[in-house]
Amino acid sequence: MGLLGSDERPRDIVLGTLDDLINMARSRSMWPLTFGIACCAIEMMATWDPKIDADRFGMFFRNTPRQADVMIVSGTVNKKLAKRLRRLYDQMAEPKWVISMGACANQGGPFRQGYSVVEGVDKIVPVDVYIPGCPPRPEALLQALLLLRDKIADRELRYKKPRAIPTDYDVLAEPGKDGRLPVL
Amino acid sequence: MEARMKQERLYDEDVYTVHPEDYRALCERLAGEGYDFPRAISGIDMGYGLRVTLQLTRMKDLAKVTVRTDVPYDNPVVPSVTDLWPGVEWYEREAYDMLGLRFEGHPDLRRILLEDEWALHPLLKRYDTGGYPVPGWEPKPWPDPEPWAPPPPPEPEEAGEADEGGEAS
Amino acid sequence: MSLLQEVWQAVKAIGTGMATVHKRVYEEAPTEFYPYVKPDLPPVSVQSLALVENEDGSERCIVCLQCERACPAQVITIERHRNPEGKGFLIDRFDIDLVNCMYCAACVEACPVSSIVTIQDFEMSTYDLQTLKADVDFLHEQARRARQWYSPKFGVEVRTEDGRIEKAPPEMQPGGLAEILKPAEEVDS
Amino acid sequence: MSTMSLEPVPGRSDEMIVNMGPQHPATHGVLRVVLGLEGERITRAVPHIGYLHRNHEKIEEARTYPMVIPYTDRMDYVSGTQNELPFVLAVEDMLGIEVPDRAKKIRTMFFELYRLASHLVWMGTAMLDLGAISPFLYTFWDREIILGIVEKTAGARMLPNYYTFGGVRRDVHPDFFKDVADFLDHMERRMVDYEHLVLESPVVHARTIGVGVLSKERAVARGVSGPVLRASGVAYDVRKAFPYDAYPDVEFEIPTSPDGDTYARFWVRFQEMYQSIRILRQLVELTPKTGPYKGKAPARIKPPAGERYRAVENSRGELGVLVVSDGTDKPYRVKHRGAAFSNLQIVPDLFEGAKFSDAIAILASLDPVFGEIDR
Repeated sequence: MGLLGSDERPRDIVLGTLDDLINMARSRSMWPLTFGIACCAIEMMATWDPKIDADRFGMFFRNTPRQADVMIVSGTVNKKLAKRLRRLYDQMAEPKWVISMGACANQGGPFRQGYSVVEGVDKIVPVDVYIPGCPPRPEALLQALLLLRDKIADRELRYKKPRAIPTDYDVLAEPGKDGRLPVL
Repeated sequence: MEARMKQERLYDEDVYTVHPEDYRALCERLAGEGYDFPRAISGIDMGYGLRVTLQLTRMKDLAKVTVRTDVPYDNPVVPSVTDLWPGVEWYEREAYDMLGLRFEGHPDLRRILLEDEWALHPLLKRYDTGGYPVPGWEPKPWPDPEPWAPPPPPEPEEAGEADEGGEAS
Repeated sequence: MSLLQEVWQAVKAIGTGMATVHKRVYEEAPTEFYPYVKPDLPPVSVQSLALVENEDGSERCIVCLQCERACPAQVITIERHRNPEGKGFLIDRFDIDLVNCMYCAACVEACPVSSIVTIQDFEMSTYDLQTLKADVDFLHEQARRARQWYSPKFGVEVRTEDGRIEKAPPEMQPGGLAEILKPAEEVDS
Repeated sequence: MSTMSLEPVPGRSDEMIVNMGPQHPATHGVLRVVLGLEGERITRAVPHIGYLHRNHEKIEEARTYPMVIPYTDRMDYVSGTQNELPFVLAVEDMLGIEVPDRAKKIRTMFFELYRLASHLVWMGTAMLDLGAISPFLYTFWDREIILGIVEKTAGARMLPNYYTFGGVRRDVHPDFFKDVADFLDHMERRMVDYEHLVLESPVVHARTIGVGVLSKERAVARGVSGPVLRASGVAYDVRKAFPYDAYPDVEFEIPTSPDGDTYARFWVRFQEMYQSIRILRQLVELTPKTGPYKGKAPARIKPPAGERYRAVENSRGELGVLVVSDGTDKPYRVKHRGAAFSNLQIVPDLFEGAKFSDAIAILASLDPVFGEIDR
């Protein structure tokens, strides 16, 4: 991720200030997509409950990917769901970010040896922040959202490169690891 | 039919093991006896063949019964009981999906959990957890005596004598 | 039902709902203001794993591989060699893949010397997954930073300000009720 | 019910095919239902599941018996330890492990706490589906209190891996009984509010009464269990029918409703919450404050060859497990009987003929959890 703030980038007074302003606005109004998958989805809902209250940071769930900035992948992604997940990501408007929540979304977690589980959601979509845990506490998700906020605020708009989108489509194309075996 | 059926008592359930040809007839009999609540149908890979386990409860007096039948790998066909208990519809589809058991007469027998394009039945013991074939896996020979054969009738007098003799010596 | 009745029903229902919601206005908000106020987690809470050293800095772990065998998610990798002087084993490699860990604490249950423990550090989110592939130094560092930890054999242990390791008071222990109730019974009898 | 593609049937050009899910704000997870619509009325409905298939049964065959317990947790993730119990009971039966009386009571307390937590989640999300937002905030607020009590003892909020063969893993926290008693006082006050907001709301009445009626015979034949079955008038509850743990020691009733509609399912869940509070009140008094929390279990769990089916009444119905052992330390086959899996089968029956907006209310009243349905 070369977009993270580094000391070497050239600073421009006018445009640089404008960048900072836009980034600040963006980082203060991250709207996640309502997309719950598994156990972590319940903890994701709990992050917006009165106790943790992520609304304090200007984050509200949007029901359609067109209006959302952040996708929180909260649970195990299997090969059947992977195509749908990818389509949702493609439907989101730029700029967009992905948080991988929990062990299953990170690398398959306890289910990674299974025949139908995708070993990590970063094989399908580019991930910005990873949260370990099974499931992570709501506070851990909030910490990840704040980490993402820092990342957005540090980004420089003029040097925006196309994001590296995984091209590992094997997961999406092949239904089974050896799906060509003869039917018994 | 009675000859090809083994009945035993396991914990609090009656367990019937039948020949696949008699499976449907026994299920019809049980439906007539008032077993109305289907709990589950489970497919089990026994190593020599596939086993179908149907579990039923009678709501009236809470009697529980289990019906088992074993079919060979090369012809895993079992008659469907969806018309007797509609609640087993998804369980039969699941058993087909996971083990390749084909239920004859099922209204809509297709994969339920995996996608239609999948070619493997992952719960078979010939595949490992990741869905790859286990090297060197061979089916076991069919058990002898056959699982549905009733045990030979005990001969109480001789058996009793033999036990006593064993204890004395 | 006449129109008037329907209107009255609607007004009554809205009124009841509003009154119920309004009652909550005067209740204390349960919000815990996380990044500014850190939550006080119970000492048995499983948020991360650590490898505790003894007070003198020597290794508590005896490298018996029990945790590796007990791990359901199979994320623990241990390599060891025989201690050339004295008996027992020494650690070559002790890795816990905290990415795939399911935080069930089965390893902690299995540990015979309470070396591997659960700690309450939940702030582990990262930009890079490789930082979560914990090796033995990482796990020691986790234990050094922790104020309290739990293992079934020794219960909750706390690190005092001068660096000593002590057993926590019974109010913090699971099953501490037996110890709390015991003096009262003795006084009674 | 035949396979339904997205093309309309020839000769029925007025039918519109709508694909609901798997990403849909009101489907409680990753359910996909293909609906055929004529205007607002549903003519056909075919549910598609499997978007959360995680190979539970295959992975559990490759794990030893104690290792399976944390995996079972992840099935019905809303109700935590309730999933561990059938597996633990089945293995205890096969090995003949004695469970101390106190351990049984602690298990039952956790079981009922999680039933309350699960029904609170149901209430919040069901009302969210019907368009009300504040019940969600209130129920999750109360759920946090339950999870706080659980975490103090069991070490995790949702999936604690707390039960073990012969009892529970560790003794309860000193504050446990006091916390539970305080929470029950709090919950009884809250239930009054919930009745105002949910059961007495005219919006809920209008959207649920007479909607999605399930007859008694249909419910039994479809293998439906739990609150959905009891709302159709069948008083079948595993806690009473095949008692386990401390349920023979406590008094409670099985609430049933003869109506079988969506409102009846809402109502039965409410009454179950009252019964859970009643059970917990008795157990706070009955449970010895100190004593053994774990029976004697062998160091290596190796059940003799054989099979055992055990079921419990979890928040959604009869959750069973068939454990087949071949005498080794790994189960030969673990087959889970999911309550929500069976309950979801009636979706085509209930959807056909209903209006599209009713479909959301019906689905909310079934309370599916996809970790258990897809396994």
